Amino acid sequence: ACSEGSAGADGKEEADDVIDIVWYPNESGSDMKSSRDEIGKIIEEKTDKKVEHHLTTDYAIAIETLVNNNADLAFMGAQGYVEANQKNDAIQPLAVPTGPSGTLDDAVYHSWLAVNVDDQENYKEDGEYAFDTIEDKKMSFVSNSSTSGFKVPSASIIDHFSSKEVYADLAEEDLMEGGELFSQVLFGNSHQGSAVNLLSGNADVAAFCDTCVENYVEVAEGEENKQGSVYKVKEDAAEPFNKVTGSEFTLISVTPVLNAPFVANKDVIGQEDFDKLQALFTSDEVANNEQIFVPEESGESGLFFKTDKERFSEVEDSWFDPIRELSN
Amino acid sequence: MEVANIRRKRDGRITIKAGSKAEALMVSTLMILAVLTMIGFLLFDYSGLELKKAISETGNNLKTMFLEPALTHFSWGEAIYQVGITVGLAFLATVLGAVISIFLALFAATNLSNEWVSKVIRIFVAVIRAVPTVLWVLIFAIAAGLGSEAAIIGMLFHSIAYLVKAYSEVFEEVDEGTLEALRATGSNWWHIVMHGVIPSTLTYLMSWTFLRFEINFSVAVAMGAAAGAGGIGFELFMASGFYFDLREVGMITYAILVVAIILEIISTRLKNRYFPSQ
Amino acid sequence: MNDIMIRKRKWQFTIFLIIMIAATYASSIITDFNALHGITTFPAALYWIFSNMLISQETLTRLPSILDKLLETIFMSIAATTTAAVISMFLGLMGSTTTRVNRAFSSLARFTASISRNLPVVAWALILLLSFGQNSLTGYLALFVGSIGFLTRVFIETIDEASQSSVEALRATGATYFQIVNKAVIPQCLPLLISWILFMIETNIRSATLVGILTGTGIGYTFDLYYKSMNYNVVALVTFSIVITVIIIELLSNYIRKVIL
Amino acid sequence: MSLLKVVGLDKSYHSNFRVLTDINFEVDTGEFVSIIGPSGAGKSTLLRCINRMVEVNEGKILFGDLDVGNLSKKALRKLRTNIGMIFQHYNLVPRLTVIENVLHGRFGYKTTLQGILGKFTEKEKEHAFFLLEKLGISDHAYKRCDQLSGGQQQRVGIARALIQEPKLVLCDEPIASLDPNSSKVIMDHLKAITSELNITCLVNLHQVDVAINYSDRIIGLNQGEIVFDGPSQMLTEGRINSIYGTETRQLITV
Amino acid sequence: MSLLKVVGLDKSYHSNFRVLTDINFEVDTGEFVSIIGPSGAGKSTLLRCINRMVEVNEGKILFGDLDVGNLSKKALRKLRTNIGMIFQHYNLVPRLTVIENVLHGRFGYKTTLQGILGKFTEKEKEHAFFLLEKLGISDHAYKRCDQLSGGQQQRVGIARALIQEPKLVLCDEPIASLDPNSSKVIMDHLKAITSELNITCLVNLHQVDVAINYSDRIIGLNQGEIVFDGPSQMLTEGRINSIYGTETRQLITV
Ligand SMILES: Nc1ncnc2c1ncn2[C@@H]1O[C@H](COP(=O)(O)OP(=O)(O)OP(=O)(O)O)[C@@H](O)[C@H]1O
Ligand SMILES: Nc1ncnc2c1ncn2[C@@H]1O[C@H](COP(=O)(O)OP(=O)(O)OP(=O)(O)O)[C@@H](O)[C@H]1O
Ligand SMILES: [Mg+2]
Ligand SMILES: [Mg+2]
Repeated sequence: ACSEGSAGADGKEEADDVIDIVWYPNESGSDMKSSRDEIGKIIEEKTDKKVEHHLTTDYAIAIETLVNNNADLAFMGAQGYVEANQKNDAIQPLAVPTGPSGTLDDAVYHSWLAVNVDDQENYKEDGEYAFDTIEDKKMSFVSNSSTSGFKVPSASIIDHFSSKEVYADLAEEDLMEGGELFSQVLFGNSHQGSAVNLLSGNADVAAFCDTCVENYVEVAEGEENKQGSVYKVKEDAAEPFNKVTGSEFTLISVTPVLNAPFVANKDVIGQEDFDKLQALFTSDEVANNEQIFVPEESGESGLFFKTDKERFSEVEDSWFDPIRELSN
Repeated sequence: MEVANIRRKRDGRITIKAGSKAEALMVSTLMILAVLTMIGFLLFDYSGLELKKAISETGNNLKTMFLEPALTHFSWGEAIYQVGITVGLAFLATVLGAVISIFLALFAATNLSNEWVSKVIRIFVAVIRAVPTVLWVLIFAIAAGLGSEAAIIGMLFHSIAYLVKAYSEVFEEVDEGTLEALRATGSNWWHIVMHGVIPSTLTYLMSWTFLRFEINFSVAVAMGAAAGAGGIGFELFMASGFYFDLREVGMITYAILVVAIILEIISTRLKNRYFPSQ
Repeated sequence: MNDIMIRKRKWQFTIFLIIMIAATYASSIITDFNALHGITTFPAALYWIFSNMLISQETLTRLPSILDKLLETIFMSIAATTTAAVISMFLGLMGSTTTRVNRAFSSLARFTASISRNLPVVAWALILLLSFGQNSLTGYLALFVGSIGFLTRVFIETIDEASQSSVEALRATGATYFQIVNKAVIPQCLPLLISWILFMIETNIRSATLVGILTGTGIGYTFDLYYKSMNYNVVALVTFSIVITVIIIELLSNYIRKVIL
Repeated sequence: MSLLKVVGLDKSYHSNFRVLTDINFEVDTGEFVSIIGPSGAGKSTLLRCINRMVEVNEGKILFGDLDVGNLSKKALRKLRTNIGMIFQHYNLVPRLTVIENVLHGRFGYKTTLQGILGKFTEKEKEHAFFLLEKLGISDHAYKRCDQLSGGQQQRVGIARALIQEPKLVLCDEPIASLDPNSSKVIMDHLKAITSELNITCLVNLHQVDVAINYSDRIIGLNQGEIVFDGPSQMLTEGRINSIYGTETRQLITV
Repeated sequence: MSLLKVVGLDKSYHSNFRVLTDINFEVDTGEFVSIIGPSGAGKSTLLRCINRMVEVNEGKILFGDLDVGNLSKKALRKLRTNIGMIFQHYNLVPRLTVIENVLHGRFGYKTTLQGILGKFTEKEKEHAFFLLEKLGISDHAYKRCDQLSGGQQQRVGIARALIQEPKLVLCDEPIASLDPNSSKVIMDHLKAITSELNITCLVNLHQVDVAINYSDRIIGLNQGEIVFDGPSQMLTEGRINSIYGTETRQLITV
């Protein structure tokens, strides 16, 4: 890092030959350790620098560390990237995992709004699922720094309601503090937590994402990721779903969300290493690395799964514009 | 014999209370607190609460936690290492905090220092203490990067704020006569502090320091994780927030409890051995 | 022989110092702590504070909801403290050597206090959050448990210190246990007990931030929300309001302390 | 019949060290008896045995016709109301008023509930004032006890003992923390109790001269044994030496 | 030339109440002077003025040829090393050993750094032991001060004052908290200081008889004014009454 001497305030000397990677809590679990270590290893091989992993439980600290030139790389949600980039434009996306097609076209996952199967009729108007019905319900989000668990669903909710006079100046803050629109707002602090809030009856409506709960649920009715589909918790689901096995929920809204990118602080890492790493990430070698893209049928856990042609792809900053627009 | 000085209530019965301001204030403080507590319970937002279910569920959870503890996501060796990190964070924050606080407290104690210096330090310390620790940690994580520096400096701020208050109160209780006697021998300020104030307060200073160490240990559980310095708190966070593994939470809680109790025993031993009160 | 003693004391002190230095060194190694690096970051930290933690006109619009949560926190802290104080009073009487009924109860009281003090608040918050959900009662309970631990400990010490001699005198007049407690122990300890209760309320408001973050209640929750969305202007406002509240309460309790002690 | 009879009393706190050995004496109603002896001789322990503040190991203590060692909890409370106690450090509740402290002496006559509520009859209160008046401190009745001088506090202690309407008063070094002036006042009051109210006084003292001056009879204790028991005139210099051991007290020449 | 000269001294703590008024006296080297007077007369205040522990309002205090009121901070420390002080409650640092407490008397001769490190020369240590030996407490040299009896602690206080090698020793009620036995020992030591070492002693006392017995000269204070100053033989019963006011002290009849 710091190879161009432009690194900010701290003047950490040994930073030159250390690459600091920051991981979010979602990716900090011990089951992701082999993937993290593998990524570290290939970066070390490529750049001849030492890699240090930093695991944190705090989103704000993760982002600020990168923004304030105290880290080189991070893997963060699209929303996190947009915020980081806004604070410091030296922060640029390095690569994004693609969808099964191997291109950016399906480099998305899905943000769901779900309700319990038994209540699903209550959320229909004229036979269609409608946002109007969630007024005054108990809502569960993931956390207010989550892209798919808060930013995306709240943006669509606000978009819908602000056309009405009473809610004309509804803002994100109003959603997170509860009050006005919902009778109560809960935060599950993880996608699993938000889902369990719904299934255990603490909330009427919950937001969470598809990939985050795919280990625990299966389609019971309808198609994957379609409004109106019903999912069922697997009988052998691990905690925290073990108390709600067999419960079913219906999706009343499905919104695609851009995949999370690896991002780099160019000021810290330097253009040279940035290019090196970008080449490394997007190479076939990485795409075929089974520690990083774990074959789905292997049953192992890891950061990314390979079902078809998944790989890392280069990406322009403008690719994230749809998310950026949500924040305004 | 009719006795003078008897005070009677309006109904002619004899009062036995002094009716002092202190007494009235104590009673009214307690009354006000009681009333505020009741208002509090009325105002609380109980949404989503089913008390009966909640209590039985808490019971169940406690049972799972404490009666069926198990480690699933990491090993015992790892756990001990992580606890070690947490203890280390707490220890450094306490030791550094204690050293800095001693000096600040000397200047904050009204009997050893100038009134204004003392006031300034006190206000400064009160403000620092009111700012949440996690904010200090964030600020230093931003400035120093993720790692133990952020966690320790973040905790350091509160340790200093707490210890300066405690130490300076201890210093203020030093017998004025002892200070006077030393002054009368022609000793200067530093002599008095080093040979009069510190030796006669050492036990109390130690008690407060050890108490802070215990507090820092539990703060380090949360802050080590947030600052990316690791420690058992990170595992606890993952176990509770991501894996929802109550058994593991139970095991980690046991580990923390055991360490906390060992620390308490060690500190009592150390105190009795090196700084006996008799 | 005396010379040996003084040398032994010096020796012990040297050993103590060596242990402390060794422990400091070991801690630095295991936590990977670099003091120099830490110190050099102070200017950057200050710079960040003054460039980010600004209360702007716009953030003031958030004040009503902040004050609302602040009030909730204050009530939560007071309720947790007073109810904990009632329990701790019993535990304290049981635990103190002066007033204990028997040894077994005394150990039990001390043990209860020690457990509730040492159980990590993170673990408590989790258990409570799981079953009580996200509401004031959860935050209240989390504070309550911690308060019991601390208050019982200081109550035991206060009762131990204050009352030995007059308890003996009342025992000699033929007074019963409850008469003694009520007329000798409580009147003597009350000012100190109140002083500790006030201190605990202060502490609880301060720790309500952490507890709030963990249980999603009160001002801590608000803090966490804005902090997570990195809206530092509002964070500054929240912090400022906590600072003001705590200082007001501290001044108030200092006044009460001064009058009653 | 004597008021108090101590027979073959043995007492040890730890099994290996005996504090009192084979103590025998009788005290009659209205007597003023001083107990003297060096520090650690067991004077305080002896007083504490009499109202069973500590348990006796061997021997009997008879108060009137009651065997102190065999009383039920309730009877023991009853006994204690009959025996007042006055302490070296007064042992008052410092934050309460003088009058409240005096009234504490009535607890032995109350049920638990009455005691907790602090219900005292008007008669009791008047009696308390009467005693304060007699002891010359009724001016301070509504002051907090910690605002009084040592001598005044000790008089509150005496009033607390007297309001119990005791038959016997035990005093453990009542003047040890007082200046000469206050000491005289207190000793005069104690003397008056025995002569006017016919209450028996058993007083631990360090000041031999005071003991000789005030008491009818002196008991000398040394290492837990009675080494002298007789009228105060009979306490010669030689006997004093045998009580305090051979190192004669080098009193300051006043 | 006299060692100490007090001229027209006035002192008040609060503007509305004068504690000392127009005090004038001289003391020569080797004199043993007692100051007596009722509580609140200003005895302690007078001593504190002499080594400027409190500031004087009016008048002059001359120690040798130094004007105490006009000294710089450094010169004041120097002055204080020349004046030892002994207190009623000994004022030792309780957790330190006897020998450490004695050596505190040498701080006036040390630089800050030497003092902080607690560096004392062998000679100083030997001197300290010599003094303890003379005062008969060298056995306890390594004990902590809070384990000593009052009389022993007071002797440590005297040793601390003597190791300063003072020309003048100020004693504020040195025997008020001691039993008669220890009191005698302490007064004998103070007397020995003046006669053997030719050090001047100025002693506040409550016990008139002790003052008469030990001192060459007595100063009587009442309400901040000197009402008697003369050789101790001249202190008649009538003069004692004029010092203490008309309520004659009702000393206990010993
Ligand atoms: N509660 C106790 N537990 C153990 N030993 C005790 C206790 N109380 C007193 N002793 C011991 O019993 C012995 C006699 O003590 P006691 O207090 O009766 O002496 P005393 O004659 O009153 O002495 P003093 O004149 O110093 O008050 C002493 O050796 C003392 O250490
Ligand atoms: N630090 C102080 N501030 C204000 N007033 C004081 C102070 N010290 C003493 N006084 C007042 O000065 C007067 C004289 O006090 P001082 O202590 O000199 O009397 P004393 O003769 O030593 O009495 P005692 O025999 O009780 O020691 C008293 O009225 C006292 O209240
Ligand atoms: Mg005794
Ligand atoms: Mg005085």
